[in-house]
Amino acid sequence: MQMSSITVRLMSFAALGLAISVFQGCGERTAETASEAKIEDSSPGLEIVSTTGMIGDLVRGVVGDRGDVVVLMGEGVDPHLFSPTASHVRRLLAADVVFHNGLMLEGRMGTVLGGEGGRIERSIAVAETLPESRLLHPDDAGTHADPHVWMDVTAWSSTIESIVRGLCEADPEGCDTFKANGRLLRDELASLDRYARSVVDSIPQDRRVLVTAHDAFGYFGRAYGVEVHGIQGLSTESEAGLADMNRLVRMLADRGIPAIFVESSVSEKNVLALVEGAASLDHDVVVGGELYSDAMGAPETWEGTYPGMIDHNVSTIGRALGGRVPEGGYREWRESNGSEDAGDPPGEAAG
Amino acid sequence: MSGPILATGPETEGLLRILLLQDFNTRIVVAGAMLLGAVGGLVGTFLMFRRRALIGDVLGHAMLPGVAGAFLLLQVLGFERNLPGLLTGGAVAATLAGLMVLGLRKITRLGDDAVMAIVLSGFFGFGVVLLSIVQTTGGGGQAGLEDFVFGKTASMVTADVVVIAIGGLGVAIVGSILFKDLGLLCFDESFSASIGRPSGLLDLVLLTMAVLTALIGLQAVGLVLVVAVMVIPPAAARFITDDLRKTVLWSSGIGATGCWIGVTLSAVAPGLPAGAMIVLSMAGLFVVTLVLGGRRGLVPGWLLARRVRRRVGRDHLLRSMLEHRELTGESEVAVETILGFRVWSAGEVSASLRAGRRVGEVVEVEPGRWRLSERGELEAIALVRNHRLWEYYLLRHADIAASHVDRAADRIEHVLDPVLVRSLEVEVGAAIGARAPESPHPLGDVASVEEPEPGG
Amino acid sequence: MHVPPRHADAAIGPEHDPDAAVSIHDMTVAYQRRPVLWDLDLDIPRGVLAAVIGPNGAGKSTMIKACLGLVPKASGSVRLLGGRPRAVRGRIGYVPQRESVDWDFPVSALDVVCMGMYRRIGWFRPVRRRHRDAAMTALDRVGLADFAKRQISRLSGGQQQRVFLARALVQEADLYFMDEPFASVDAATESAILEVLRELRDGGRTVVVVHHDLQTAREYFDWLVLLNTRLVASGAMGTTWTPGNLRSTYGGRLTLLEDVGRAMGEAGGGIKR
Amino acid sequence: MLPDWQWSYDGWIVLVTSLVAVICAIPGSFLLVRRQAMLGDAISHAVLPGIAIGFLISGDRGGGWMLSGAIIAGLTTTVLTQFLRGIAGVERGAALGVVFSTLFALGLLLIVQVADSVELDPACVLYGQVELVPLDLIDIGGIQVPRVLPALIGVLLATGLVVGLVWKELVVSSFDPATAQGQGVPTAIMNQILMVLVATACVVAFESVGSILVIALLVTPAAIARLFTDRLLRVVVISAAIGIGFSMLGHFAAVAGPTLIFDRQQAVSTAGMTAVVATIALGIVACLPVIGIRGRRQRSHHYRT
Repeated sequence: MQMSSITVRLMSFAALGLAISVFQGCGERTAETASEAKIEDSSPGLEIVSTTGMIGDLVRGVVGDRGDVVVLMGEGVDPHLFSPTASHVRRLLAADVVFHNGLMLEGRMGTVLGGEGGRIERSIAVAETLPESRLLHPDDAGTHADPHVWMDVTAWSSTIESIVRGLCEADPEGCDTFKANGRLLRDELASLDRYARSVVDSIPQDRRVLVTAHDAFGYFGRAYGVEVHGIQGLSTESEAGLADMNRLVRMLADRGIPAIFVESSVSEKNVLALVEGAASLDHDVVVGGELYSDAMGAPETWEGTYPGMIDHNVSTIGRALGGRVPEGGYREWRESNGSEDAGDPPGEAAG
Repeated sequence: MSGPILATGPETEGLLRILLLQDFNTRIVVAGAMLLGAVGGLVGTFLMFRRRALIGDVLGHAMLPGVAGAFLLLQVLGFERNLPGLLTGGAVAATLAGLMVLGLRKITRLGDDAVMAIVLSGFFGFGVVLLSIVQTTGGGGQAGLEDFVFGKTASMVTADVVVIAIGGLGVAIVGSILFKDLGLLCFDESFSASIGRPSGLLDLVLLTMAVLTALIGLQAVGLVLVVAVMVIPPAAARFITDDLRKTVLWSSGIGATGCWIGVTLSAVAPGLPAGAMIVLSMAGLFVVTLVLGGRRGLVPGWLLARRVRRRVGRDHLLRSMLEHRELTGESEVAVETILGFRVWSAGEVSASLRAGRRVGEVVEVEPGRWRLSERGELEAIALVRNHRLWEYYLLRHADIAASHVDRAADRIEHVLDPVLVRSLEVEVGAAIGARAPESPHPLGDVASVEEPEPGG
Repeated sequence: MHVPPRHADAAIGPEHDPDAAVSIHDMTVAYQRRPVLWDLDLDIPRGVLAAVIGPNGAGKSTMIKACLGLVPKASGSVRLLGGRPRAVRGRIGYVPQRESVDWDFPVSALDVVCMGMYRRIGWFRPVRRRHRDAAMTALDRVGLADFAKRQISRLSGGQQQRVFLARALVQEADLYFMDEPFASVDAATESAILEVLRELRDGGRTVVVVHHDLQTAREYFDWLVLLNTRLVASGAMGTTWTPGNLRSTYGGRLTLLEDVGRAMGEAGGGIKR
Repeated sequence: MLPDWQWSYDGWIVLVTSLVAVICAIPGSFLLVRRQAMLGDAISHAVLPGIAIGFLISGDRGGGWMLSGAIIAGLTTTVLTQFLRGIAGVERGAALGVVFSTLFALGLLLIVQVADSVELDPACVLYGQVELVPLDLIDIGGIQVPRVLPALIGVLLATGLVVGLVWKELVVSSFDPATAQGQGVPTAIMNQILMVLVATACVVAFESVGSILVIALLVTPAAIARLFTDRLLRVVVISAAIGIGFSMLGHFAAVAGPTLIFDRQQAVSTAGMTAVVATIALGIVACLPVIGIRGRRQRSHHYRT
């Protein structure tokens, strides 16, 4: 099962020349893998560090074989709660370029990486390079944008530009390669974006409601036209009120919403409480599946990549809410109709 | 997201809905939280009397290494993350921490607080170490592991309530079976040991009860709420009663009530997290008992002090005026003269005079001149008589901690046999209502055979 | 029985005797709602060694604490050395009951004694050699010179009491209040303490001691305050130490005590023992 | 054995944790002998409303408002606890528990009300991370030093100065308040001075290196020192020294431990490891008399005649 999924992934990324780096990057022992790669790799290569897996995936795609990418947060780590150890910081210090999300996603580490007195030579907060208009400001909190930008594939794809720029500064010789890789990657993500749209469009209009454990799907909702309800707020200390729970339960029943979702990084209990509550109103809600919100899936699986994560989320949501989703998800969809319109990514205008 | 706190028009219907528990989730949360509040109040009372009120905090923090360790173990053994496994790990770690507290307490001279702080920091630190391993060994299920064991109050499910009910019942049964033994341990450890009660074993039982409470509580409502539920109700109950049994009952009651109020408030308007509202409600009840509590409350204490002050002032006034009349034969007396009778301030005197006028015991004949009313005179005579009888009684007949008698409030007839009172009267020579005793004030001299040196 | 009348109110009035070391007028002190001291009126002259004697619960410690302003008074006033207690605080020495401090506190006997000189040393200034020398002298006077460096929990109860006494000595106060200094101490400590108290008295200072032992009171002290919730008698030992006064203080028949206790309980008086 | 040791990185970490150890030794020793050891942990929870209000005032996650808010919240904890103990006679631990859990709940409520859509919790905005300290530098006189260094040195100097000046008054107020008052020492004010020191030291240290390290270095070194000496001044000095030792050992164990034990080149949390080292050390010291090795002083000195 795992073998076949790797094979499929290798196939789908072969055209982009990413296969080897992705495979290595997802390795469990990131440091060791990196040193092994150095031995294999004859060229000096860039030492690149990214904080989250979502960024790391993009960077790998852009850098190709001109450098090694180490992802600090491994896979499945909640970036809000990640606390770097001395080894992580040593890697940051040794890196030629550091990519991080910014917008306070990485907490303290983000402050240090973005700070003025930082010892990191070149660090780029990819999400912060997006124009203000692309960012989501929940409430009217003003300066504080929602950091979960990767949920909007188009917006996320726009960050590739800053990655290319950063890599070009660090390695001017490879700049052409990076630009070419970046274009290919954007095409790929554009196709992923179209898949997501087609899946959401296939969901009946009145069912396009996404109820999840916490408020991480704001960008997803805005990008694909889905109404989003998080049971608890963004902050890890945050907690739902009973009134909020009761309101959500009644909404589920009143609007006949068939499924709600658990998240990999948040306890599933508040979702189960909603299911029980809805059942008491004679409305059967099922748990539509587990979504990846702040962290990608297990390493060396399809869900452990950015496209795989989005595919998993979109397909899970689509299936549970009654949309049309191909058996094999994005990969099957892409086989059939993905490649022909790859030249016209919708994100171009905004980037 | 966060709505306004204030309820608007249609919410009134909502309040009724909440009070009548019409929503399933409200029912579940109310039931679970109230059970937990009652159990926490029970266990917390013993912990407080054992001076280990904060052990819940220690146990809660100590669960972290257990949870992280269990996660790593499950991963190595190839299992998925599962709640029972993690909780078992947490329970084991918390028990170890509790044992370490008891052990360090036994073999060092460090205080309970120091031992708890040390164990807490060590275990929590170890948890952080394990987490930093977890976050680098990867695995999809690790995210939010710290919070995973910490439930959120508003998202309680039926299974939680069942767990709380079973666990709580266990704790309550153990608590009531060993009630007197635990009470004795808390009250007087050495006596408890001297009659063969194994202190170590009882401490262990108490620890187990605390671990169990922390476990079911953490799962359902989170760390800080568990600490609060084990600390605030007993502290509040202490203001109400001095009796251990009543303290336990009050504490459980306050715990349950606080939880109910908190849950209800949380259901009234959006954006009010249930756990925080419960803690704040219990804190509110705590403040109420702190201010109004019967035994040690601030206001009763203050009122009591004021009442005693006033009564002492009234006694002094009536007695002084009576004595003045006895000495001089004049029934009217000027305020200045009253002031000279004893050490009191003009404010105290005029306050006492005003209070006396209000109840008709003294009459202001003209500005600045007062006399006793008929009723005041009777009161004064009765007062003096009562004082004297009491004092005489204590002097002659009782080696009693006399501080337990309040000669002004406790009418001697209410307490003593009429025959005895009669004989006392004969001895003192004061007949009821006949006349004032000769010298009401220096009552100490009643029994002095020899005149003490007039001071200085 | 004839009771000699004494019109104390008229005689004393609101004025305090400025020459008395302790002058208490009309003092009533209440814990909760029960007054534990009733209308106390007494003077203790300067330069005496005074004992405050009475049964348990008679309010002896309360009297001292109220004099020092440590517990609030319901009525009455106190003058110490002719001044308000707060104003003359620096001239008052207080030896609390041994249980009132944490003996596990990491200080040595010498440190504790030095605490008696902090007022003299003043703010922001360290304890100097001459202060330590004075403290050593005081420790020597109570026979503890060899134990100066010992942590206080490693002293016996009697020795701890003597440390407190040494601290009182270095205070060089004019008036001392001591709460049960003879409680559960060994014979050696008792005579050592007594000797120091007498030296203080001979030096013109006034010492007021809460004492519980009737057998030694007469021999040790030269002034007597008999207390049982209300003042029974106060005066020079020779004239005050009478069977009548003692009986008045300690009451007569114990059986009646139980009667009253039971009766008060039934009447809702809430006697607690 | 330590392939990765870099003085420009690990050196700063050890220096800063050592500094925190010394800062913690002074108030920590007083907390220990005053039997208020749980205060550090309580303050770490109780700062939440301070942070929320600081955010509400400034609308900004960084900067002084949150720090001031946290210090005020910490101070509120100590003041309210003393009020409950003093005026209302609530048991020490219970009073602390009531206050800090209430403040924490208040903080939760405030966060949900004012800032639910913002990542705002102590882990992100208040608590520093010792591993990150050497990454955040400022230039002082041409030398690049960690940003937290000046603040920590300032707190150390201030704490040392205040405690040095009123040492004897603090000691007598802690030991015997009645005598202190008789000696003209205002015990209430001395207590408040001590509590201001504790709250400031805790919050500044939280901000620099995180809460676990502070909670561990506040009490455990002082407790070990207390087992070896009977003099308060020595408790302070020894606990500072022990704390520095733990800082070094803790970071070394965090970096090299996994390599030595598991042959795994991945460091673990320095703060967590320091706390573990400290508690293990205390456990060993506590067990010395039990297994027959006697410390300089024995435990049971209470003998009565």
